[in-house]
Amino acid sequence: MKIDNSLPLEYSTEENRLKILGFWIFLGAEIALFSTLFTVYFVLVNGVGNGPSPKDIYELKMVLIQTFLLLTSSFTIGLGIHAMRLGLKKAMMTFFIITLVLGLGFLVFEIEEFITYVHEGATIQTSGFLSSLFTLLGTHGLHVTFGLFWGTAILMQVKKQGFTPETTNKSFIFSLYWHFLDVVWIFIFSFVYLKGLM
Amino acid sequence: MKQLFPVSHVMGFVFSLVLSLVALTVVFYDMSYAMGMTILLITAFAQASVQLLMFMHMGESKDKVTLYTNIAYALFVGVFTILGSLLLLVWDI
Amino acid sequence: MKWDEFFVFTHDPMLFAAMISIVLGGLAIFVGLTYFKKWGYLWTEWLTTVDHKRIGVMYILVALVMLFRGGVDALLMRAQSAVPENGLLNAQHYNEIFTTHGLLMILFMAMPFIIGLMNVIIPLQIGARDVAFPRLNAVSFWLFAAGAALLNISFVIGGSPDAGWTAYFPLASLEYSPTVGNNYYSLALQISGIGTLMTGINFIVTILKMRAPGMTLMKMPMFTWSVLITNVIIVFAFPVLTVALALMMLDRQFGTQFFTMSNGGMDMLWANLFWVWAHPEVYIVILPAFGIYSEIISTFARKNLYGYKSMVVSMVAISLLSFLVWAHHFYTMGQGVMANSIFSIATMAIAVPTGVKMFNWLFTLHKGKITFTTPMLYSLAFIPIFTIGGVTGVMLGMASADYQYHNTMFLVAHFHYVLIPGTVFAVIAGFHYWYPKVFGYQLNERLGKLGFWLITISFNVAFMPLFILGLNGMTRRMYTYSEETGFGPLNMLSFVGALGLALGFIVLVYNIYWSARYSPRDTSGDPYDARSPEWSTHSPVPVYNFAIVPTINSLDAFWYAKKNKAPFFEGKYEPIHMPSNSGQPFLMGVAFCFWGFFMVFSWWIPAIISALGIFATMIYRTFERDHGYYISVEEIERTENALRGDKQ
Amino acid sequence: MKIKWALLSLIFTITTVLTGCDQPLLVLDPKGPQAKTLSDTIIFSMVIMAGILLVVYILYAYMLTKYRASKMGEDYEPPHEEGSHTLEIIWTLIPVIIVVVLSVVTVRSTSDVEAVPKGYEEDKPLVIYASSSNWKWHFSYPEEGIETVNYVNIPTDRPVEFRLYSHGPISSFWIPQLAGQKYAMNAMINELNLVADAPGSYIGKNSNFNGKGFAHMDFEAQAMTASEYVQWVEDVKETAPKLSEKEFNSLLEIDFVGRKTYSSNHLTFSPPPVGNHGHNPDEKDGKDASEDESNSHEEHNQH
Ligand code: HEA
Ligand code: HEA
Ligand code: CUA
Ligand SMILES: [Cu+2]
Repeated sequence: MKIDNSLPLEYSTEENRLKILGFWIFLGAEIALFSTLFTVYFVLVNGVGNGPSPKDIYELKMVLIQTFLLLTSSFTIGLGIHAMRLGLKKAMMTFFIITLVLGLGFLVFEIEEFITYVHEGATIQTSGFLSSLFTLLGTHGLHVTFGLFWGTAILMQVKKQGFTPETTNKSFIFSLYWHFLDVVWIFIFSFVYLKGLM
Repeated sequence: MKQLFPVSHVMGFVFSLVLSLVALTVVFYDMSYAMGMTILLITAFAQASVQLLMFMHMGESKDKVTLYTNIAYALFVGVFTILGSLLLLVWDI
Repeated sequence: MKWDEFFVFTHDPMLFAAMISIVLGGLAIFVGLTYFKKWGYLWTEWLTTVDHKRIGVMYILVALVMLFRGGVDALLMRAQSAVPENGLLNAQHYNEIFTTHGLLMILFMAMPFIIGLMNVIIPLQIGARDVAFPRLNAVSFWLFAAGAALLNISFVIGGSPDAGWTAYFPLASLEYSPTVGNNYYSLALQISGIGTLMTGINFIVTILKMRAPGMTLMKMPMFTWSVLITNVIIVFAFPVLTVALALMMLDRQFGTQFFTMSNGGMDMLWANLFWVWAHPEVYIVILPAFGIYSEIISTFARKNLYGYKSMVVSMVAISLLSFLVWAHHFYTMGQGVMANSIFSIATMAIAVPTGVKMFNWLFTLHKGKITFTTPMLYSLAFIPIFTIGGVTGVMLGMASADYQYHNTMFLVAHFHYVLIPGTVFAVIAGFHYWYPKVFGYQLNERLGKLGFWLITISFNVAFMPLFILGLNGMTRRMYTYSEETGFGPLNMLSFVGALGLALGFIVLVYNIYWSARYSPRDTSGDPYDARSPEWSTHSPVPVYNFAIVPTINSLDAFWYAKKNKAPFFEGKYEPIHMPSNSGQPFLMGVAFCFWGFFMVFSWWIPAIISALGIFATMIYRTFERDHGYYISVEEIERTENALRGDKQ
Repeated sequence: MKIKWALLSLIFTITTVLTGCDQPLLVLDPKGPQAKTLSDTIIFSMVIMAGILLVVYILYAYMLTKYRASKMGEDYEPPHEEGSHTLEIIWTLIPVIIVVVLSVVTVRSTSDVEAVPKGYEEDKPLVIYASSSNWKWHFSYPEEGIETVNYVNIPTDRPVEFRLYSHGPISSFWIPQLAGQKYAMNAMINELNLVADAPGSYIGKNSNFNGKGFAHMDFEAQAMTASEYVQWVEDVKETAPKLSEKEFNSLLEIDFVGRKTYSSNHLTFSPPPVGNHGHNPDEKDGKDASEDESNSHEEHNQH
């Protein structure tokens, strides 16, 4: 396997470069996926039936906490990759752990929010609006959940194998994934919650 | 310690926090629907660009043209799907 | 659930026969494999393979089987409507049959056939040793196979989907379609769709990053271009299907309100999402066909492709436009004149880039030296027949007029006129054309031509009458009609055509058998004196494709190398890195198939266990360290000499 | 090739003989201004398409007869041809012009058939609610206060406004000789305007697949002179039974019925959906949905 030392480790082999490009294209598909979910939400947001409307259930405080957690985690994983490029394994792992913890925190608050909704009688079965809301948020939440497992698996490998073309490549791709989840959240934050409360 | 926190990343983070705060104004100030949507669109796309360009290093590799094309195509499809669906199903024109 | 709901065949002799033949067929394969001790061979050479050529062959094999399955469906439908008030099929059967016919033909025949051809050919055409992600490629195939298996099982266990391949809500909702049929729809399509999405990513990266040195984008063969653009459409269209199917599953099995008639749901949203995906889908199956025709026409006209650049530009234009026209499938849903007009104009605009391609093909023939081989015959027949399909498409594209064509046989005629001379002719042409590359001998020409004439003539006999029936007010999806409608004679004519088509396809199958036994081996690797790089290597192609990667300095470089008697391969052998085989993709496919099956019946515990199985294969993959293997220089020399030794 | 042409012309003659002799095709035999507009549009587009096909076929025949290998000689070697800008411009521009023409025709004819037919704008339209349920059509005449099942009578030379909806899956209301089709759906009303020029009995059907009984879901549209129509309405009012809610519900339940006539209609106890496109009557326009939301907000605060 040819290793190009002029590039960061995660780009250093041809295979790694293929994987990074491939993942970006996957993210393009993810944009299409979330756009569709947003389409569904925008079309159904007025379809409240006999259930509550957005204004009845959205709570700004919860949303702000979630937003802050996710934004920060996106920042820390960026720092993690930066540390990785400096070859600082311990710093990198610390940042990754912080990221995952923040992600977990986000998830806890999101689940909390879902539970509140359900208690208020707003379930995924209540109305077109709520079905689309839960599906949009749920898909994002599942992505975060998946990310937690994936990130943990990568951390285990970094810990054991150190920085190799493979582990750095996986970590970098994971960081792309995580940043992307933040991008999606920004749109949820703006066009679901803020627009809904506007 | 300092090398762990590169200025660009810190700036990016601060910037995204600020943009979030700006977006928040639509909730707290009374404004027209058009105005609110404009603010949200600008802040959301600005934040997304911060993530893509600054944190995700979109422009750093030799494939950057591919990456930009990819994202542009995705946005094209996404935007037209959303607008077209609203035109067909919701807007009464 | 009662047993006779589960095994639907118990109260139907025809399905019972189908069930028996499936069981017997399975048994025969099992016994055969055991008797000839081929289990090991099957496992190591096929089930675990990551070789793009073999994966391609498996795709094509499944696609052929599905062509016959879907074709038998078609024959049954045509037989049923051949005479008024026919009692061959009842309404429920007819509904299940046209639904599965549409699904199988488009998603499990046309698309996989194309994906199969592109698997076999693309790496060869760009001078690569494999695709970018060989392992992922195998996963794609096994997910597709899992989806195909699931949809076919529905025929005998639980009942097939019966709400049309479009599955419009509320008809496809639990209330109006209470069997598990549409659960199969959502899950089978979901699983194979994920596979297709991964294929899309894989081939984009392959084509963008793995081309032989010197092959810039504008020096790529046209088939490669068409596949690149097709995969771009796949990547952006399939996520829409993923979402739509997920919502369908949620509505049917989890009580959500997306498409319901109360509580704020919206039935039209399904139609909208479905076509946002399904319109690009029809271009997914036609663009590679355009690529195949480009290759074949230029080969057998012995001329370079006319207007190469405009061919590329027009395909890019089609790919963008394909995302802007979906509403032409429901002009009659009641949106305003404005919305209909916008979509109408966008729809008709596609005629322009398609026309550019038409005229470029015609001018490729100009001053050429045309030989009428079987693949060329199909490609030539494509031009006049597809144009009929295309211009009738433009007629449908006119919103006002479509109020009269919509849901009629006129529409059915349109889409068979584009799908069959467009896609089916192309894959058959490609099949004949590239057959020697894969198997080392050509298909028999006489049988090939016989099949061609049967198919082409019968096709027109079968579908031309439908245009007229449509204008006479015959709607689609009617299992029967009365005498006084006067639809009888033309339907009978169409049935005769369908029989002719069947005959044509039987000749094709016979040709495969005949040629396997009697065809002489092609030792040159380049039987047609063709132009693109896949013809520069041996037939059949060695695992590593090219012993030495060629350097490309122009479009049709191989052709010019031959003409100028210049060497095409320069350099010396070096060890070649290859990916190793793996059983993980196959096991993943099996796990997905079980998961889908249990989900269909809402058996949650087994479904969760299968889902854990899927995750187990994924976790195994993350921790796996597999660096592939090297083929040594000596071994390359040995293989090359053996392959060349054949050449007397 | 010859075989193919022979065959094509054979098909052509067979089909014209089979269909041409007794009756013109339904869609091309309009009996009202809307269907006439559509039929004209269709014939116009067919002529254009025939022209395009002709061009393609002539070029095709030329290439295939002139440049076959058997005619070109053993050692003829085709030249390299890059492409030609002039030709490319021609075969881009001409189709563009054709598409523009077709677009103009489309937009015009679409707005025509979506509106009340020309010349009838001043007349008071006859409103008929046509709703589908499991393979039946219910026709309710709100002003006359009567209802029919599986047949509809309309006066000639008077605009009729059908208001379409469905009690179940999407169906499509189509009387080919009077107007193009339109969907009938559950939560909204679609409007279809038509006028019948000539008295007569026209085939009407559901053209959108909606389950098992779909093939049998047709009805008769009978156009009669104004006086006959008035007479018929009077007769119905006098002789037909009333439609009770119970009877209506049982009608909805069964798969098929024959013709029925009632001297009252179901709109009184089972009102049609209110919304237009966008489904929610009070929030028709997505753009100011937020204002609407703030209105409805108060009501929702109760829980
Ligand atoms: C391979 C598949 C394929 C292809 C290539 C096409 C191509 C086209 N299709 Fe078709 N279509 C289908 C598959 C396909 N279609 C299917 C499966 C359905 C029905 C699904 C269902 O309901 O079940 C359908 C349905 C369908 C409808 C919906 C009708 C309805 O439901 O009422 C419409 C309406 O606009 C339409 C239009 C077109 C147009 C404008 C093109 C154009 O792309 C055609 C362009 C080509 C040409 C025009 C010919 C060559 C050009 C020239 C020679 C240049 C000069 C020409 C002009 C200026 C006109 N198609
Ligand atoms: C690529 C796509 C594709 C292809 C190739 C075909 C091929 C054919 N189709 Fe189909 N069709 C669709 C896509 C396709 N179709 C779709 C999308 C629909 C809409 C579905 C819906 O409404 O939901 C449809 C609907 C459809 C209908 C409409 C039903 C209705 O609305 O009432 C009809 C009716 O005649 C029909 C007929 C045919 C026929 C006769 C063929 C023939 O060309 C088939 C030729 C093939 C054979 C005849 C097989 C030959 C093999 C044998 C005979 C087996 C011999 C066995 C051995 C040797 C082992 N198709
Ligand atoms: Cu259903 Cu509009
Ligand atoms: Cu389409």
